[in-house]
Amino acid sequence: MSALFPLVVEAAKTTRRGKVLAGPVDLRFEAEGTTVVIGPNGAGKTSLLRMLHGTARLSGGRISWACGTEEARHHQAFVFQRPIMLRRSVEENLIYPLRIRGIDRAEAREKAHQWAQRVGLAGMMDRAAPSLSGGEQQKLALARALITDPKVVFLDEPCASLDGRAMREIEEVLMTARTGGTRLIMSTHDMGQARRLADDVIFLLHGKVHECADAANFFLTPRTQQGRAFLRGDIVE
Amino acid sequence: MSALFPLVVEAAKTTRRGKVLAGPVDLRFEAEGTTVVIGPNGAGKTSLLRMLHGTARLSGGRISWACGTEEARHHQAFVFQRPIMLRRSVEENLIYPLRIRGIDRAEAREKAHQWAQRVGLAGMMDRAAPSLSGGEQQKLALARALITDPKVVFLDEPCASLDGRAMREIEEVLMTARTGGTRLIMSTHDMGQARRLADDVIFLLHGKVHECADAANFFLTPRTQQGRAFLRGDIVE
Amino acid sequence: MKMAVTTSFHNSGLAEVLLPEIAEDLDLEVQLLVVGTGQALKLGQAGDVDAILVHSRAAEEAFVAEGYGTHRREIMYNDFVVIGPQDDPAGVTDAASAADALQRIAGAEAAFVSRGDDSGTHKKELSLWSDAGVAEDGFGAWYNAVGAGMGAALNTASGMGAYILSDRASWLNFGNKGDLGLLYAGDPVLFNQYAYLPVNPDMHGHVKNDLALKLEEWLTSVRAKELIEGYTIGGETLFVFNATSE
Amino acid sequence: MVDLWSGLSQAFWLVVTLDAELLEIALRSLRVTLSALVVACLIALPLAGLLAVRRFRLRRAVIAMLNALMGLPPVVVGLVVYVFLSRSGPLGVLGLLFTPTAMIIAQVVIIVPLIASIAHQSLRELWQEYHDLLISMNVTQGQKIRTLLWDARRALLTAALAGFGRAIGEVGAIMIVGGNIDHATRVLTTAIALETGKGDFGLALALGFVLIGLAITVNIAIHWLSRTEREGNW
Amino acid sequence: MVDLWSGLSQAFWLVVTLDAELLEIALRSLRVTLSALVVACLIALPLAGLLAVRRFRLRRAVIAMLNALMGLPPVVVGLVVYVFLSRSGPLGVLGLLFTPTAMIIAQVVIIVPLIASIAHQSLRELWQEYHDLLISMNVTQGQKIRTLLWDARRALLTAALAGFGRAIGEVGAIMIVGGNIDHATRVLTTAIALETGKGDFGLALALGFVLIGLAITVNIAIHWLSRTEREGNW
Ligand SMILES: Nc1ncnc2c1ncn2[C@@H]1O[C@H](COP(=O)(O)OP(=O)(O)OP(=O)(O)O)[C@@H](O)[C@H]1O
Ligand SMILES: Nc1ncnc2c1ncn2[C@@H]1O[C@H](COP(=O)(O)OP(=O)(O)OP(=O)(O)O)[C@@H](O)[C@H]1O
Ligand SMILES: [Mg+2]
Ligand SMILES: [Mg+2]
Repeated sequence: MSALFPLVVEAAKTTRRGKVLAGPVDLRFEAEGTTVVIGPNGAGKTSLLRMLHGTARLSGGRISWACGTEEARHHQAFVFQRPIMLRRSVEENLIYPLRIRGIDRAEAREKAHQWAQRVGLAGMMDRAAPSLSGGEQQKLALARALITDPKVVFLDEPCASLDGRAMREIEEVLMTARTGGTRLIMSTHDMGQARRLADDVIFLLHGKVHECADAANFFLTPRTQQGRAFLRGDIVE
Repeated sequence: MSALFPLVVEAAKTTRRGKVLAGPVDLRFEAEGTTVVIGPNGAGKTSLLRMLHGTARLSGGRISWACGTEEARHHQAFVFQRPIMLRRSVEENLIYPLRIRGIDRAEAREKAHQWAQRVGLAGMMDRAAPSLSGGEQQKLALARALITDPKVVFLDEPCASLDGRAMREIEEVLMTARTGGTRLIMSTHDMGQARRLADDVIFLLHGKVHECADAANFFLTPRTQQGRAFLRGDIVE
Repeated sequence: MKMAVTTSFHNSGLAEVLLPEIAEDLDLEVQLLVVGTGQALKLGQAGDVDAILVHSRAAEEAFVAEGYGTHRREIMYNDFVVIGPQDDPAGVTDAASAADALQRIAGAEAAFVSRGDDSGTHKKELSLWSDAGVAEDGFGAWYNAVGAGMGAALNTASGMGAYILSDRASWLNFGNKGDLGLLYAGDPVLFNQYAYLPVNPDMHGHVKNDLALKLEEWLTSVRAKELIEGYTIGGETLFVFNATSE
Repeated sequence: MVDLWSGLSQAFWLVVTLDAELLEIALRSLRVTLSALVVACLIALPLAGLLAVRRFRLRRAVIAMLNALMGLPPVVVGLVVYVFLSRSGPLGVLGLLFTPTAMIIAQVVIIVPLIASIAHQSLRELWQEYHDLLISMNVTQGQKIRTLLWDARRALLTAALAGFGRAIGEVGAIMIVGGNIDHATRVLTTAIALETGKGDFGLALALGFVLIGLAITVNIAIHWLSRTEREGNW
Repeated sequence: MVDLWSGLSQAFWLVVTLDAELLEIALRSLRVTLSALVVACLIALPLAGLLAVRRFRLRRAVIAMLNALMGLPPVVVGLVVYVFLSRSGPLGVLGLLFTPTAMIIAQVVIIVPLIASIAHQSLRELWQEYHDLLISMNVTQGQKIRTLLWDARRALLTAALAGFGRAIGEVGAIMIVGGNIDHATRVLTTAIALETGKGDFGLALALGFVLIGLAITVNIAIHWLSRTEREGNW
């Protein structure tokens, strides 16, 4: 396997019916670390992540992975802001991405059980996924994304409806993955979480990258006035 | 109009395919204030709120409003954990509950514009609601719930995907409503928010009311060991 | 007024000649319901039409006897012909009579298509078989009762390369797609009498009996005789007018 | 194959010369079918909405029944309608037999279950999405149904078009109750059956192609109309 | 009305005495229709999946066309199939004309557009839900289609049942290509048409009621079977 990184984004943008959802952005991602995307509601966080991942059509610019798009797509996963549940049991949901990759059923079930344990869904393997509670669905979506050992994981507010303990546990899972070499790119509204996890920060505003900095620096001394206002929870213009 | 409160809940429970989702619970709600329901994922917060509201079928016990169920249902609103958008424009979504109540279109549009302003959606009246960003959908759902001036509003994690400023603004809107006499019953995973808004707290565990206390008391000195563990973000058994 | 006619009459194309003339002479719009003989009688019984024009003597007489029709008036006849594949494996061309022709077909077990729909033609065919001494249960796999109208049955026969009994008009109108040929005709038992039956106004007060009688008068008139006997397809006369003036 | 080419060329000439008789029966076909479609939709769509929204004891049975009735054999429908409308039947006095009205009635009976079944299918999906919201808003049954019908209108189009297709191509029932009377109740399908009966496959096919062309035109027109008012991606 | 009662009582007696001839044609009806249904589903369901999943230039045109073809007049289908299968037609050597196989072919042609249209309708809804997830998982087209078909299987049932209904009640096409030959290609609907032509409305209705009974039985059986494996509320 050749290296995916660096991921180079040049003037990429995505539009919908003429409206720019995100971009144009120029970015460069290296192989290691966790990037946290922050910004007010409607800033374009979801759109940016989807564009990087390839589920939103690029309407300008270029996104190039070191190894070519096709191979890169194989090693990515995405956790959506609103969990998408297959209309199947929890177990079938976990197994699905493995089966797609041709892993046999026994091995897939084995792995599914491990992951269910890890995110705290062990007792609900036979439940219909769409009937899970909000938080449970988020955990399931996360486990389903990580189960294939992707090299890059995009997470769109993965802990929005998790309780304190679940959030801590999931953060640990993410930290472990990161240590294991998985590149994380996530958005969140929880500045505490951003501080805990981020290696670097992208601050989005009106679809554009307003500030892109080392996490330590950004949280201590945001360069722009808008960055400071956002961290204070003030009006961002 | 006769008074809705007190709302008396006696041994009420709701089940699904034999599994108890919440209950049996005994509770009493008075006319004023904000009750915050907290508890780990899957504790039954959503189920409890839905049961009180009447969208989850009662499979035992009684829920009695002072004025009778039919009238009470008219004065309630619910903000779902996962916003449900009508497949219409933002404006049509806001107008809908008013039109249902027989208010004429001109007046309804007037009100819709006021509320869009208040939650920060003024520029998107003609957008298709299902295409809004996660946070925008939550704001819309909230405005749509409050637009009919309900006497009681149930809110299921209404600020889960809101940015810092939006959360502050929405909390202000809720505070105003509360001051105006609207009874709020909400669930949240954000203990900061719970502290800011709650007059009293219901701590749920495994579908049952584990602790029900005055907010100030609960956050300072939870009576039970599980309450303390939950606030610390520890394992709750 | 509404008149139920059999498919074979309508398929002959004669209706298209007569109806405009009727409209002109009598200022009468005749609406044709093209159905099977059985269904035509049924419509008459129910009073849904004012008159019927069919060709199945026994059924007609029963219809009058039961009081559904006021009377039965013979108008004209045409004849049935035996159609079959040009190469004629059963040798029907040389048959001495209709019965003989059928016997040859049965003997050769050559494929035969029957209307099988209880229509006038079908009833005629069955009676011919019994004249020929071939019992109905003697039919083997070569006998195909198709339960369809004349044109469709001819098509089936053409598709299967089978023999079939047809009225001459339908056969001529069919225009022989495929390699069928007219192999036998002329036996007087093959004559096919059409009769006109007005529906009884005593049974159904709303039927337009007056119009039905007016039409009957026209159908039996000299004018009708000219038109009917003047109607040809490919130079062949199809119908012989044989109405007796009362 | 000869028939096919002859059919195509005859169809072509019939259409380009705007054959008067063809025009008459084609228009009658359209009129009868569109009337039947309107009536059927007025019955079937609210029924589908009711079935989606309301839980009553026999609900599943009614749905299974509707599904089964999609298979109502047209000839049987024709016979039953005939029996009712016939002079000797209970509605005989209305004198509707062998009129376009009778044909409309038969078509309505045939397509109501079809439209209701397919519509119910789409409404059920939408109802699962809206369920909690509408219940929570304390909306009346009628309002629920209207909301569902309105928001699912594009999906309901498929249901209506399926009904239209079934009705315009149907022959068994309208032959019996209409009688295929020239200049009165002859429509495209009965004319086709008549020509087929005569064995004139070429003309029958020509009429058939005209009929198919008509159906396609109506479909494309409706698709096009419904696209112009398209806004979101639902 | 007399016909109606006579039909009902004849139907009753035919069924309780297990009339041999009735049994024969009823079984043939079922066999032909079920075969056609299986073949049609094998064609229509993947097609519907493809239309839901794949964006290609003519997609909307194909969908409009499928909708229009729901209205394919059976008689025309019958004629076209006849022309192809007839001795002088391109497939004449196969000798399929006037056999049950020919009837199956005609029915398949008639119900494929119907099943595909209705199935596409449900799959489109599901695809909107799954779209992002499946694209994100980098799933192949084939896997997408299989996932959709599997997870929408209950909704697809309506599509299949609509097809079954249309096929079992259809008469125009199979009359032409099957020929309604006794003991070979006579099925319930053609028998009904025959009895109607004979004017024996009572027997025709009796057969019709048997046919409706059959359709209802199949529907209820399928509903019941599909309910036993029911788990969630989708
Ligand atoms: N239809 C159902 N069938 C079976 N179990 C269900 C169903 N719906 C919910 N549950 C279960 O009931 C429990 C309570 O669910 P509920 O949605 O009330 O939790 P919650 O406290 O709101 O959780 P969260 O914080 O994750 O939203 C959960 O364990 C959930 O999996
Ligand atoms: N299909 C669409 N058509 C038009 N506008 C859209 C569409 N989808 C999203 N948008 C708009 O694009 C902007 C960016 O949306 P996006 O979902 O990326 O925001 P976000 O930063 O993720 O917000 P949130 O924090 O609320 O999730 C929003 O204003 C949204 O309303
Ligand atoms: Mg977002
Ligand atoms: Mg919840």
